[in-house]
Amino acid sequence: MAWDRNQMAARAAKELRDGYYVNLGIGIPTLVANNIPEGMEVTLQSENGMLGIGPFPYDDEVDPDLINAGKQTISELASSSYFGSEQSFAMIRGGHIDLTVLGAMEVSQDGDIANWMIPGKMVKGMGGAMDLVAGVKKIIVVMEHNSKSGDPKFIPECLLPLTGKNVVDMIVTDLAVFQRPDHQSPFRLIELAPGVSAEEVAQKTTARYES
Amino acid sequence: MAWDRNQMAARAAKELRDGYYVNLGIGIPTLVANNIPEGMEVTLQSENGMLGIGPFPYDDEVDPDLINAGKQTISELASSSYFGSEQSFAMIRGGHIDLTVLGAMEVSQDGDIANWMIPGKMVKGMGGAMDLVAGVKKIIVVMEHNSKSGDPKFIPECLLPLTGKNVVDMIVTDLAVFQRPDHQSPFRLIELAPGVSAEEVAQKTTARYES
Amino acid sequence: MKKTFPDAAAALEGLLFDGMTICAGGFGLCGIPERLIDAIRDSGVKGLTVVSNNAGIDNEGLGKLLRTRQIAKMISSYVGENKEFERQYLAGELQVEFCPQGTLAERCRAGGAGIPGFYTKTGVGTQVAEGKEEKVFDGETYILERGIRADLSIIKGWKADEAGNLVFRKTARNFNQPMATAGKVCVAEVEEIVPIGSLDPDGIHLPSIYVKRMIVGAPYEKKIEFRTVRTREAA
Amino acid sequence: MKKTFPDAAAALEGLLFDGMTICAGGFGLCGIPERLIDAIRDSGVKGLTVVSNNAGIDNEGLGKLLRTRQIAKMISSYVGENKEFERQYLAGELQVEFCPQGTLAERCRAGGAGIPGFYTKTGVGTQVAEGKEEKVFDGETYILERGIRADLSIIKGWKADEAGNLVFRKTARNFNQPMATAGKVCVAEVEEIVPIGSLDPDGIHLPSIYVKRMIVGAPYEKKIEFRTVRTREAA
Repeated sequence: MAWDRNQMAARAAKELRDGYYVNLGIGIPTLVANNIPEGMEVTLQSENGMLGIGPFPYDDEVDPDLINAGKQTISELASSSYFGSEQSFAMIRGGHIDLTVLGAMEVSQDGDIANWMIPGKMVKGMGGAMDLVAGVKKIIVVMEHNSKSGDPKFIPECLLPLTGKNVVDMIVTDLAVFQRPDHQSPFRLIELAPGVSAEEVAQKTTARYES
Repeated sequence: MAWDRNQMAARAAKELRDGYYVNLGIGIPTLVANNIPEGMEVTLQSENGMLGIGPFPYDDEVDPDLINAGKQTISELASSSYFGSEQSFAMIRGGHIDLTVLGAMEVSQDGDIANWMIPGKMVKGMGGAMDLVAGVKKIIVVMEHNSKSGDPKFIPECLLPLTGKNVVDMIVTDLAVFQRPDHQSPFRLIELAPGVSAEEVAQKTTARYES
Repeated sequence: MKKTFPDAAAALEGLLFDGMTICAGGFGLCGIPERLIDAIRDSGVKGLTVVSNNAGIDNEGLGKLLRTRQIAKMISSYVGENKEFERQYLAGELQVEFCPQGTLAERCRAGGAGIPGFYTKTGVGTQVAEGKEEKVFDGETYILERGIRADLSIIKGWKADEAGNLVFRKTARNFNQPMATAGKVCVAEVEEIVPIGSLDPDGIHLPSIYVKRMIVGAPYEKKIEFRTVRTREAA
Repeated sequence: MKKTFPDAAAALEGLLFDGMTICAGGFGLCGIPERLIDAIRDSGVKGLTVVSNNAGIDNEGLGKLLRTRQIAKMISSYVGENKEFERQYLAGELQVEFCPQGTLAERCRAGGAGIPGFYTKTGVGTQVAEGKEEKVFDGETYILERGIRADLSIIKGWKADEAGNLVFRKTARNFNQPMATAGKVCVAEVEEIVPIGSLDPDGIHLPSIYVKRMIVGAPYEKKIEFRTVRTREAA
């Protein structure tokens, strides 16, 4: 039985470590915040200029001056800090963020990622995605194993315009987890969703990986 | 009668304008602060991270955490602000400072300046001098017209290692004032100290200048 | 030297001209210089190049200047949530230069800091790298990005003192800080101007040297793009 | 994840090795990490490259590490007021790389911000430009300067909260901010550690992400290099 969205987020959350500073993308990655292990201190960064993202505010606490990178209203924590966008990306580009979890449309077997231009739709821009994949220490992609039309998304080479070249460290799909120890090594299948076989994964994947 | 140190500073101070942000070097340039015209608002920058330098503190107000770039204790004003060295020099390099007044050992007829390596002495470093001459909008040099041994200091070409190339806009000496409208034009003698003749200046200067 | 002006039109007087480049602060609709945008719209200046992380939404923020066709080119990282933008862009009436968000912030900071170019790993191997110089440092490839300088910066702050020292509030700081430094002149709108001495000198976010003119833009009816809340559990 | 350590030696444990590069905050004797310098001296680690605007004075600040010959190379903008430095330098025992002050601050900020190189006008046409790549932007010549990354940053702050958010006091901020970002690990000493929630989130100078370990170094007997005062006029 394949993992659902929350289970995928929970699997990605297993990569968190105490004291980590983390940036979470929009969509499934946001759910990682709900899966931080009890007692573990993880600080979430918002690239519009905040460290220490709190939960959504109560209705009477909503503050238009307090939003996340998805432009949603949020709250602050006692340990939060605010800074400008230049400082926020100095942190990201400078390798100070330990981990980012991002969605993707395609990931190649060499760790390229494409997640900013949707084919046939108007280009809205890359936002902070290119900065994140270029700067953060560890890049985890969380995505469905196959597109709605059934096409593999972990593929030999990305067909869509890239967000980053040779940057992805780990891929969590609804079927399996792939990882590589460094950017020179191939990905290896390290885990299967319950009831999913290695053969099924092989069948639904066109990327080359070790198993 | 040649200008004394304070008169030279007073002459440089005539270049101040209301609302200017100014950086003053060590020595005679510091005296410019005492010559800011009444009613004119001039904000002094200290390159170690402060805008709005106040006067020296009273004895019982001395604060080791509050010093100027010359490492002297100073005081703050109600309008002061503090920032890091990277921000301080972003201001300087970015052309946000309107005017700087600096001492020099030599200035060439092309506006080169040498003021960081004293011949025969140990090199102590350039501090912020190279940043100031490269970044500030208007550079005024205040120096004696001749060295103690009588050698001209406004000369065809600097003999000492340069602090900046083609950067000086105005030179105030104890004998005269030279100015140029832009960095492509030659300097022009625009003012003489009382009792000093153009001939005396010509005799004591080896640099080419218009008169 | 009084920096405070009675209103946005007065604060912008003499600073606007057709074809100019403007750096604008804000992230989405958070911390945007609304009053100054209105005044720029009313001035009728056109052919603008606007450097801003986003392009507003329909009829909010920079969306107002898009609607009146005063903007010829946007330099932005993300321009979603804006139908009029989409229409003009697809019709080829509006030029757009996409720039990664962090690169955009750094380009403006660099421009304001006298740095005409810097190297970054962001965008290497992507469309963003096309036509840009590459350079290898310690075995890694980087691309050269240019500093941005503008004719004018427009920003939104929280409080300013009469000297022009400025503080921001929470995530409304965002791009206002780097944008403020990139313009030949920076005009700020704030919610309140307080007497000199009211702000902590150690707590100034934008020192007075950057703010040449300012207005009080209050009262503000701050817009929210995505209102997300949680509910209190019953007691 | 507790960031607070009982003392400087404990905070530096496992971080020191011969031949390493250390970025140190401070300007003159203002805002220098005294306790951490003492602990580095006591550790006996040697062959250090130290990046710091100044080199302390005789037996104060980094002067202590010069005295014990633990420093092999300094990258600084100004090294006056230090006889032992002068002696080692003239004897060829100490390597010195002079770097303009603003370039030094920017090189450390750049290193910490993932920027391996940037262009600046500072030093063009001087000894500083020798051996450096030149590039013309819009008709002006600039030189390429490299970002600096260090194995360790040591800084001095005023207050920190238990999460590692840090604030500085007056001109003691200086190089502590850029230096903190340039090290693989940054260890801070502060005058006071306050509970989380005691510091204004809008007023943090150095966000907690940069501070990995910290100690309270108080009480401090802050040294003054040049005590300059004015006298009160008689009433």
